[in-house]
Formats: sequence, C-alpha cells, structure tokens
Amino acid sequence: MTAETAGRSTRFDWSTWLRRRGWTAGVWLLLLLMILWYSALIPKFGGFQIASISKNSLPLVYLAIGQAVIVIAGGIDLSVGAMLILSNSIAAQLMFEQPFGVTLAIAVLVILIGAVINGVVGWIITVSRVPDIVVTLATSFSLSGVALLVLPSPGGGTSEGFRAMFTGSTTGSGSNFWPSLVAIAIPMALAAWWMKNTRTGLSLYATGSSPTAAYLSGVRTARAKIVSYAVGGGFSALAGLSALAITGSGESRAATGSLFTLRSVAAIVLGGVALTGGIGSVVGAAAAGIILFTLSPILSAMGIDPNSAQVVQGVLIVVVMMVAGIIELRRQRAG
Amino acid sequence: MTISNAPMIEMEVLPDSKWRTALRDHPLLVLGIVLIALVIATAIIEPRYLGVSGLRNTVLIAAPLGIMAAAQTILMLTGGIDLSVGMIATAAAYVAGNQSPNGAAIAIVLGLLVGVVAGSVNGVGVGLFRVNPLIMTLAMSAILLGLFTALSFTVLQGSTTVAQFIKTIGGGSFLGNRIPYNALVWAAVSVLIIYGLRRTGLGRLLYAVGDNPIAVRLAGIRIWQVQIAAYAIAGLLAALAGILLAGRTGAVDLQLAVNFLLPSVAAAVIGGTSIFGGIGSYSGTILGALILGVLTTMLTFLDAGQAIQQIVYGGIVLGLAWLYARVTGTS
Amino acid sequence: GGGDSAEDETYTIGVSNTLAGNGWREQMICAIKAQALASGVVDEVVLQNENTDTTGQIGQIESLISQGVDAIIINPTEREGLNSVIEEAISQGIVVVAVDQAVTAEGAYVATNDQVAYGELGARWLFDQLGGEGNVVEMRGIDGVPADTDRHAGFEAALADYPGITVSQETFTGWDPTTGGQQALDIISAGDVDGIWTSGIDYTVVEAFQSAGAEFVPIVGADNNGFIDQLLNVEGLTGAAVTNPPAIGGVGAAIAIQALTGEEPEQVVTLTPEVFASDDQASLEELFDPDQQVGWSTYVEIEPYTTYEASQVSDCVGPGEE
Amino acid sequence: MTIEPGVRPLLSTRAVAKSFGNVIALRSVELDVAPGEIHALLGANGAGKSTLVKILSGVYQADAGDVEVEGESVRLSTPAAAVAAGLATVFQDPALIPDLTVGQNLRLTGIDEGEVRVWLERMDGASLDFGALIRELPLPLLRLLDLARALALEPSLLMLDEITAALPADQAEHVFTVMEEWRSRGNSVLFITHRLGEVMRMCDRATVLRDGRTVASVAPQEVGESGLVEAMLGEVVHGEPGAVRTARAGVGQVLLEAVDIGSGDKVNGVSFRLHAGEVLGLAALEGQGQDRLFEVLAGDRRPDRGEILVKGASLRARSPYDAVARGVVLVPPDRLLALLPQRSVRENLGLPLYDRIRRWFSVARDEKEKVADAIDRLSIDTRAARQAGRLSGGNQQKVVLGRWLTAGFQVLLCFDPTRGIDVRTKAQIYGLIRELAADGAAVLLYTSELAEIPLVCDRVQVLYRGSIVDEQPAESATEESLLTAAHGIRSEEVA
Ligand SMILES: Nc1ncnc2c1ncn2[C@@H]1O[C@H](COP(=O)(O)OP(=O)(O)OP(=O)(O)O)[C@@H](O)[C@H]1O
Ligand SMILES: Nc1ncnc2c1ncn2[C@@H]1O[C@H](COP(=O)(O)OP(=O)(O)OP(=O)(O)O)[C@@H](O)[C@H]1O
Ligand SMILES: [Mg+2]
Ligand SMILES: [Mg+2]
Repeated sequence: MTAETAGRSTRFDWSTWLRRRGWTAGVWLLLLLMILWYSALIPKFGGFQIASISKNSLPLVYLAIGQAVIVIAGGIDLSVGAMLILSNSIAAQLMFEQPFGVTLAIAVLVILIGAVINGVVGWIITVSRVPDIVVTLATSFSLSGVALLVLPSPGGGTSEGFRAMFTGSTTGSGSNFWPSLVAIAIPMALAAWWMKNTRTGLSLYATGSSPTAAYLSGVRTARAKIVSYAVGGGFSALAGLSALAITGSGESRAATGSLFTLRSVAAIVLGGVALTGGIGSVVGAAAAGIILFTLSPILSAMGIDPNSAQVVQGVLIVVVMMVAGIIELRRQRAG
Repeated sequence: MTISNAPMIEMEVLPDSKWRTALRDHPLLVLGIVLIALVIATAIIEPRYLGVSGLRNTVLIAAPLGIMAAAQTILMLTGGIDLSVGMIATAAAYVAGNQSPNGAAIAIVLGLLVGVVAGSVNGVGVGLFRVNPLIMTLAMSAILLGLFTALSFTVLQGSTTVAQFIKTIGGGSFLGNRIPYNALVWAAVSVLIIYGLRRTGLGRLLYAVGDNPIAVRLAGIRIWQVQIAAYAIAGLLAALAGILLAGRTGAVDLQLAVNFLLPSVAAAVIGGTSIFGGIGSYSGTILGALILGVLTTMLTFLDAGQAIQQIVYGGIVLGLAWLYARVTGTS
Repeated sequence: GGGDSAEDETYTIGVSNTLAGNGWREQMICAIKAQALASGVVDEVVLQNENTDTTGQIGQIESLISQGVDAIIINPTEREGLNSVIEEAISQGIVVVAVDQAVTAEGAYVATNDQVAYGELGARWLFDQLGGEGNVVEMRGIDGVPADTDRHAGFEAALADYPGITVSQETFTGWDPTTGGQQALDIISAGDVDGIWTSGIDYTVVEAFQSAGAEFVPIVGADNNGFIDQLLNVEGLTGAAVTNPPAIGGVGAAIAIQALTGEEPEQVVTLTPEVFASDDQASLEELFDPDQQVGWSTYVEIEPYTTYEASQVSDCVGPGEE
Repeated sequence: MTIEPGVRPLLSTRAVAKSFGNVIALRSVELDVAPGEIHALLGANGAGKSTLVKILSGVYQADAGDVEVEGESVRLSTPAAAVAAGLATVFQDPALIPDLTVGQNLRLTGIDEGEVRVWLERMDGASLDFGALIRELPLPLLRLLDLARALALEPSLLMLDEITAALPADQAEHVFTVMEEWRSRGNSVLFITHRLGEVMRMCDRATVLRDGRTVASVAPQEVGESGLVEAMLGEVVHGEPGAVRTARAGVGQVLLEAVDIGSGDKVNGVSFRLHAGEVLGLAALEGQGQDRLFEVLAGDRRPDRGEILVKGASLRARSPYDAVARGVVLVPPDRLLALLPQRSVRENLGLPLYDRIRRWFSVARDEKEKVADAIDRLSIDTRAARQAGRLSGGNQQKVVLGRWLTAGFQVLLCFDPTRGIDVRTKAQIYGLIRELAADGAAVLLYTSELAEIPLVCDRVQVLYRGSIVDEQPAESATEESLLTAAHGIRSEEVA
C-alpha cells in the first residue's frame, strides 16, 4: 500500500468504522438483545425492572470504566475492588445521618481520596518499576485492611437524596430508572471524550500502545501512567459510593473486593479493551459491565438452576470471546 | 571471510562491583536473604517457631502453594495466566476425596485426571480459539464451581474424607516427624520443572512463546501445541497441589483451595517471573512460596486483627517486589 | 406460581443466597427444597445463588420480585442493607423470610440460630473441661461479619465467668477450613495450648494435631459430619459439637409456607444450639452419617417446623425437579 | 579535518560516554556539526550511532561528557528538552503510536497538522489520510511521516537515524530533496546511513565512530568511499559487496515453483521457478505486493489463487509450520517480528530446532555447535548476547538470518536482509547467501537496494502491481534498467 492507496476514505467508510468501533457497537447490541429477551421471559417488564438492572450494575460499570482507563494506559489494577470497599466504608462512616448537601461534599472528598491513593500507587509503579499487577495485588490487600479498620462491621449510612441521585429512589429501590441511566451515561461519556480528545487522554492510549514510541515522541510516559491510575482510582471510589447509595449502609468484606476486581477485568476484556494496552474504549467496557450483571437474572428467569447457570454463564462468555476472536482473525487474514 | 570479535568482548566488559554483579546475576540470593530475614522476624515474634516443628510447618504449608505456583509460573512464562488453579485444585481434591473408598491409587489418578482435562480445555480455548487467558480461566473457574456443586448432590454425593495414604503424603512427616512427605513431592516436582525449563525443547518454547509469539510462529512452530501442553501441565500441577492439600486438611469441601489463587500468582511474581512472559524461573517461585508461607505463619503469631494482618501482608509483598527490582535493576 | 387468587393452591418460593459452593449454605438450600416438596403446596423453588455482595443480593431479590414469586427466603449479607428492597417486596404482597441471619426490615419473618448462645455454650463446655484453668485459642470466622461478632460476644460472656482462663491467641479463619488448618498447625507446634474453640472450622484443626503429631487438647466445633466422625473415632480426642444447623433453611421454608397458607407463624424464630460432647457417644452416633460429606449436618429435623424426612434433605430435590 | 576556524559549531559533543550495564556503547565521542551542513554519522553496526543520537535527543542520559548547542552547554534530560534546544530526531525505529490515527499522533505531541501536510506534499505523501490508524500504514510512509513531524518542529539540527534504510529508491529521493532544502535554509542535518553512495552524494562532512569512539571527521569527497570504509572498520576491506559471488551456479532441480499465485488485490498471478543453487532476485518499488508475496510463499497466509510447489509436490500451508517442514523458510522484513528480544542469542538461534513434539523432551544435542557455528559464520557481536533485544540493529538482523543456518533449509526467502546493515556485514551476508546457494539451496532475494541485485543474484525478476513484468539476467541488469522496469516501463519501450 503506497501513499496514494493509503489516501482513500477521507469520507465516511463503513468497513473502517466497523474495524474501529465494531466491537463496542457489538457489545451494546448484545446488551440490548439480552434485555429484550429478559423482558420477554418475565411476567411484567417495566420501570422497576429497568431500574433494577441499571442501578444495580452501577458499581461494576464504574469499576469497568476505571479499569479500562488504566489498562488502556498499559497497566492493570487488581485493587479496584479493594478501593471500592474502602471508599464505601469511608463514605458510610462519614455520611451517616448527614444532610444531602454534606453527603455530596463528602462524595467529592471520597472520590478525591480514591484518586490520590491510586495516583500514589501509579507513582510507586513508575519509580519502583515493579509490574503493575504485583503492586496492585499487594495494595489490594492493604486497602481492604484499611477498609476494615475504617468500618469494623457493616453499618454507617447516607442521605436519602444521595441514594436517589444514583438509584432514583430515596429507599434505593423503585421504578424511576432515569437517574441511574444518567449516572451511567454521564461519567461514561465524559471519560470517553477525555480519553479520545484531550492531549492527556491520548497520552494514555500512547503509553499503553507503545511506551517506547510514546517516550521517544516526547510523551511523559511516567506521568501518563500516574494519571491513568488516579482516574481509575476516582472511578473505583465512585463505584463504592454507588454501592452505598444502593444499599444505604456500608460493608467492608475483603471477599467482595476481590470478587469485583475479577469481574472488572472480565468486563473490560469482554468490552473490547486489550490487556496489552492502547486498544479499546470505556464505552464498550461499561456495556460489558451491565451484561455481566444481567446474565444471572436472565438465566434464573429461564428457570436454569444456579449451578447450571454458573456453567452456562462461563461457557457463554468463552463462546462470545471465541466468536469475536475468530471474526477478528478472519478480518486480519482477509484483503 | 569470518571476522572473529573475541578480542572486542574482552575490552568491552566493564569492571563492576563484585557483590552488585553477584546479586544482579543471581537475584535468588536476594530472595534467600529476605526469606531468612522473615524467619528471624517470625522467631522474634514467637521464639518457639524456630523449633523443628515450626520450620516443618512452614514447608508443610508452602508445598501445595509452591506446586500451584509452579503451574502459574509455567503459564506466566508463556504470557498466560491461570485464574482457575484454585478451582481445579479443589475439583481434583474433591474427586480424590470422593473416590477414596476405592483406594488411594484410583482416587489420586482420577483427581489428577480432572486437572489434566480442565487444563487441556483451558489450553484449547487459549491456543486454538485465541480466547484471552484471563477470561478463559476465569470462566473455567466458574464452570468448575457450578459443575461440582451440582455433582456433589448427584454422582459425587457422599463422604469426602480422603484415604489414609493421601493424608500421609499430604500432612504426614517422617524422620521423627521432622520432614513432611509433601516436601518430597514438592522437591521432585521442582527438579522436574527446573530441569524441564532449562534443558528441554519445550522449556525453550515456553519462554519463546511468552517473549514473541509471532517469531515462534514464523520459526515453524505450532504455538497452539505449546499452549495446550502448558495449560495441561498447569492443570496437572494444580490438581496435585489440591490432592496434597486435601491430605493435609483430611477432608474436602468446595472451597478447599480457592484462597490459593492470588498467593499462587504472588509467589511466582515475587520470584521474579514476568507477568508478560519470557522471563523468570521456578527456583525463584520456590523461594516466593516459602516466603509467603513464613509470612502467613508470622501473621498468625502477630495475633493482630484481620485488618492489620492484611495491611502488613500487602506492605511486605510490595516491599519485597520493590527490593527485588531495585537490586536486580530489572524494569 | 402466583398465589394471588384464592383457589390457586400452589406457590412459588424464591431463594436468594450469596455464597456458592459453601457446604453449609448448600445444605441450607437443600433443606428449603425438601421442606417445599414435603409441604406439597409449592410447585417451584426459584434459586438465585452466586458469590456476590449486598448490591448483588438486592439484584437477586429484585429479579425474584420481577419473576412474580409468592415468597422469598433470604440468607442476608447484611442486617440493614436489604431493608428497602425487602419492604418493596412485602409491599407487593410477597412473604419474605430471612434465615440464618436477621434483618431489621418491617414485616419480614426471621429464623436464625442463636449465635451468641453458640459462642457461649461452646466456650463454657471448653472452660469446664479445663477446670477453669489454662490457655485457650479462639479461632473466629470473618472479622466484621455479624455472626462472628455475636459468637465472639457469647465467648467473651463465658470468659468473664472463668478468671483462670486466658485467651493465648485469637485468629480469623475466614471460615475457610484450609486457612484454619494452617493456623492451627502453627499454633499447636508453638505449643502451650490447653484448649481450642472454633467458629465451626473444626475437622481441619483435628487434622492439624495429627499432622503435627501433637497431643490433643479439647476442641469445640460445630455439628459438621466430619468433626462428629472424629469425635467418635479419633483416639484420645475430646471435644464438643455445638449445633448450628443449616436446616434453618427448612424452618424458613416452613414459616414462609405457613404465612402463604394463611396460618400466622411467629415473626421471629430463634433456635438455641445444642451441645454434643465426646462423652455422649450415643447421641454422636445418632448424629453421624458415614455416607455424608464432612461439611454436612445430620441435625436436620427441627420440631415443630420441618415436616420432611432426613433423606429428602440429602436428596436435595425440590418440587418440579426430577 | 575539522570545521573552518571562526565558524561556531551548531552542535558539538565532548568525550561523551554511555554504557548499559557492563556493555559500553560509547567511550568517547567528539562530534562537531557546523551550521548549514549535512553531516554524516558513520560506523559499523554497534558502533554507537543510535546511542549517540538518543543521547542528543534526551532519551538516554550520557554517563560522561558534555553536549554544546551553539556554544552553550545543554542538559538534554528529556526528549522535550532536546526539542527545546532545537534538536529534532527521526529514530531508527518509528516513534509513532500504532493504535492511534495519524491525526491523534500529531495532536498527542502538539504538532500542527498543516505544517506536517505541507512537508508530506513535498514528499508526495499528500494524499495520506490523517484518520488512518498508524498500524494500517506501510513502513515507508511512516518514515516520511516521522520526518515531516520532525521538520514541523523547525529544528536547527535534524537528526535522521537510518531513515533511508526502509525506503525504496524513489522515496529516498524525496528525503534527499527535503534534506537539501533544510540545509539551504541555514539549518543542519545529522544523517546516519550505511549506504556510502548516499554519503558521497549528500554529505558535506562525515564523522566516523568505531567501537564507541570518534575515529575520523572528514569530507567524504576527499577520502572517497574506500576511505570511509577503512575508517569505519579500521581495516581495508577487500573488494566491494558481491565480489564474493561465485561463478554463476549451475541450475539444478526446481525446488520452489509458484504457479500463477494470487492474493487479494496485492498479488495477481505471480509465477516463477526457483532452482537449487541459484539466487533469484526480486526487484520492486515499495508497495508492489512483495510483502504479501513473501507472506504467501512462507505459508503465513493462504493464496487465494494458484498453487505453490515444493520439489514438484503441492504445498498447501495452513501455517508457516508446513512451509518450514518442507524446507521453505523466511527472513521477514521487520526483524522485530522474528526476534526473541528478552532471550539469549543462543535461544534465538536454536528456536527452530524444536518444531516437532518429539524434540520437546530435551535440548538438541548439537544445538551448541550449530549455534556457535552460526555466530561464527555471521560474526555476530555477542557482547549483549544475554538479551538479543540489546544487540545493535545490524546484529539483530544477523541473528534472524542465522536462525536458519542452525535449522537447515532448502529454500530461503530473504526479504531485505541487509536493511540497516553496514558494508562489512552486508558483504558477509551476501557472501553467505552465495555460499548457501553453492551448497545447493535456492534463494529468493528481495532487496530495496536495486544496485546490489546484480552483484548477488543470478536472475532478476521485476514485480510491478503484484505481477512479474520483466526478467533480466544478472550480468546485463543495471540499477537503472531495473528501476525503469520497476516503474512498469518495459525495457524495449525505453530504448
Ligand atoms: N524507552 C522508554 N520507553 C518508555 N519510558 C521510558 C523509556 N526510557 C525511559 N523511560 C522512562 O523515563 C524515565 C527516565 O528515562 P531514562 O532513560 O533516563 O531512564 P533512567 O532513569 O536513566 O534509567 P536508568 O536509571 O536505569 O539508566 C525512566 O524512569 C522511564 O520510566
Ligand atoms: N539498551 C541497551 N542495553 C544494552 N546494550 C545496548 C543498548 N542499546 C545499545 N546497546 C549496545 O550498545 C552498542 C551500540 O549500539 P547502537 O544501537 O548505538 O549501535 P548502532 O551504531 O546504532 O548500530 P546499527 O548501525 O546496527 O544501528 C551495541 O553494542 C549495543 O549492543
Ligand atoms: Mg542504530
Ligand atoms: Mg540514568
């Protein structure tokens, strides 16, 4: 291919679009189909059901977005779950019986705490040159330890307004699904835009795609890495806050943390983010987060018992990745 | 027409401080020193630990972890990872426990078989269908859990107390109760793996695939074969670890080894195996496993709340990795 | 399903559980199925069971509501966290029963084992064994989980009456047999232990003694088949099994069915544990079932609630399943 | 000679040294670049050229020595600092982000797209789609983009590390015009290449490195190519590349035959016969489908049409394994595709010995000797032998080729094997290729340096738009006869 032939398609070109956005679009389509199917499976499908899906998948969606940002920048964070329970515990302690305004302020504070702590983690990674996975594995233990110190046993609380902000209901459970949809859409859109259109955002993609090339072309790779971790930490904290909004009280079980961490990784891979960095988008990751959450209600609505459901779920995920992988292969081999 | 550059080599080597090069070339020394330091620290917290039994327990505890970490090491060298080792080990142990009435031999063979099968399936998924290892093994883990929970009420229903022989190799000791049998198993496995990685073609390929799969493909090697082999071996090792564990706990439930997943990764990584593949050694992992073994013991004696224990654990793991990177100058 | 109309005689029961593969929880579910089957008025048991947290459990309950079940049996992750969704369910006319652990939700039935008593009875037995003198190890469950907190409270209460007893070591097993076994191994070989109280991680502790080749000390555990086996058959082992029956699930099911069929069950049922010590071989023999898993509890018939046969629990088959 | 007295050098380095671990890359480098000159930086593979450039670009920090820009001593701690000091670089390996579009790459570094377009137009890359992903663009185009990006920074000194190595003749021309224009604006260019012809033609002065030391600073026209070579190697090389060529090998059995192969729109009906003992040259401008053709022949991709015969038997390769098993092996265009950067040179060379499961259970008994032999025949610089990735570019290339010496083969598909390789090594590699042919192997050789084809090959075929448009016997073939054919103009039309 010479310069001449490379010069085609300044106009819109489906094949290019599919190649670049295909996966993300596919994931959202899959999600849509699943929800349609679910609605057909259960006796009545209305606001309550939509709200149930959108609000309850919030924590995983936020984690997936955060994890995506970090992985795109060439890292991986095994402490997102621990950060979730830590922020959840801190918030639950501080917000207990506070008015809405105060809880909002605390929320901002907690997100900042999350960003700063994870920023430091990112800094440690760049100076120590210890692989991300090791550092974050270690910090995941420490963070959940701290969470347990902050909130020795389940409790604490938050304001009704705060709960409504994420869940659409002051009790955390109801039929108004708009707030939770907005709570998914806005952070996702912001993150996506920032990643693709700002110099810093692009420097994350660059660092993940080829650190050497990025460094050679003047990108401050170390800085990019730290930024990615800070942003990821912020989203993990946000996830913890949303969990608090849903349950209305805090919880600091370490098991919950590692559970969420693994799911966040599954989500981003399913969402089309390459663990080698530089490829993918937070939009796909978010959709995958919701998918992972929606699978089990669907399977149970189909009357599949949980054990078989677990098997089916595993097989489904593998098959999806398989098909995607094969399509990918075909595409590369073709033309 | 060949121009030898032997003389060039001579003059190109810089004089470098002895111990620094020694450490850089033998990073295991660092881990060894750390291990000793931890043992001493533990002994300070609980003097009785230094007795024979204390050290024996450390090995007794580290052996299954070390073997499970061997699986992890092999896969990490190929640029893969296995998040299902814990569940494979559990499944294998469960079968071994359930089959114990038919004799230890059958129990062990069937148990190991479970591991090989599960591992091979992982390998096929990763090698032939290009499923990301994290996803493949994560899914495998879920599948095994669901499957065996269901089976435990049907074909696998009944007692899960393991045969005496398995108890002995898993938890027993000899020489006046000094040396655990599972240490022997571990030693044998270690010799095999270290030799295999250094001195066999497969060993070469495991490293090569992790370093640059495209190059391996162009060199006329069928990567999928290497990967399936790697995952199958990993499955086998995980199963072995699970059976030893079952021997030590005496009976089996479906949570037997799930808590070993992260430590198995940690042990390999502390031992200097790169998560991105291509670099690492099992000797490092062995020390990593021993270090984690001592660490857990130390935390038990520390008698602090769970919170403090986790904080310390994380802190030490990070500190170790950092030290390792500093000394060896690996980035 | 659909018990809305009077002439419709059969009901659908939903179950929400957040710990998969755990022997105790699995048997709890079996007990629910068995009771549902035995009752004859349940045509389906809809299970939701995967490892998850409170938000996940809220999701489970909401999807059960969406599927239109008549009653929901919950093993709650938390006391408060589920209240709003439980109240939502109740407001839609669904019967909600929390088993194994209480919830504070308005109108929810609660069936639990008395965890404070579990801690206290076991501890007292142990301290008496030691004649009120000696070092004991308290092997707890998961720090911060209410059941653990309650049992610890009970343990402390007993301890207060035995000034001669000192707790030489406190560990958290995470209710993981393997972890518990490792800790026991270390503690035993460090020596100077006169008795061990466990929060249900028992048979691996006994195994640890055998691995370490150490002298047995009195051990308090739970009604796990494996431990009972050891109490009966292991030379020189003295100990006590304190019941914490998973059959509480059957009790929950019975309560749910009573509520559905218009009887008025008590709002709160609390089972007080029994203690079976190794000197009471007869009752231990009674409890022991050689054909069951180590984690299994044969303490399944709980008057006056459960109406199933013990075998139905081990069959673990619910209505509509073959 | 040094700069005329009175002229203050634009850039000068004093006793610059750098070592990696215990590998010394630079011992003591003295370099003076005058304003408004094109200055060649020469040296054998591993001499330290790239290392020096990286120091001057702020990528590495020199261990010792001093760098002055216009008399001021500067600290180049980061690439940004170097740019600020008026130094811009096109590195030996492309510094563009594969997963970002051209536009995003420019935005990333805050470079004005307009500027870049202007320069691209000069090099007839005008039609480049800024929305295209870098990984989808061909290497030569990326080199030009790299160059345009560097120029857009308006550097007073432009450093080009082997930019022409990956460029076909026509596009190299564009680079030269741009270099000249840059000089005409009073700026300077530091130009690294292994093609001495380019040096003679383009450069005002040349500094020669050997083993990390400056050994000469001369005017190429004064000393001539031979003088440069002598300075680089510290010895007189006997004869120019290709002199090693044996008398034309007797044409033996047909080892590889391509029957009307087609692949996508890249390769349309290529047919040829490759005999034992001959070296068949393939001449083509960039992007005529040669990459795809080699992929297909090497079994890395199935042909859509036609058939490949090895010793008369059809080869239906599902993967390179099948081709290698039949003795058809590839030296790929990009050495990074074939190198195990973290593994030792020995493991790199021994890799193909383990292609069968039955060979998995031990290390090949003869591995050691075979590897030693390959290292010896190619005289690979084994200083950084513990990690092949740390070898200099040229030596990495040798390792990739050497792999097949250890494994053995019948048909060698060589894609630009001398890309970025110094004259001595080049002579060695071509000599080796002839040896292999003489030993009965068949070689298909594509090289971007048309001038060398007649020196090494027995026959030359010319690929244009994916099909063979011309064949010439090596004796009569000349650079320009090939170039005309490569442009799709048949020989007779020219006459
Ligand atoms: N090729 C590269 N790709 C990505 N990041 C790089 C690269 N080279 C350097 N960096 C980053 O920039 C920082 C400084 O660059 P530099 O090359 O000076 O490393 P350094 O600190 O000199 O290494 P050392 O101290 O081992 O010589 C390093 O910490 C590293 O994180
Ligand atoms: N990162 C590194 N680590 C260790 N050694 C290195 C590194 N980079 C270069 N070297 C060594 O420094 C020496 C000079 O390398 P350099 O790449 O500068 O040579 P070069 O002149 O560019 O060769 P070529 O013409 O093949 O590109 C070589 O011996 C090489 O092995
Ligand atoms: Mg170079
Ligand atoms: Mg430095």
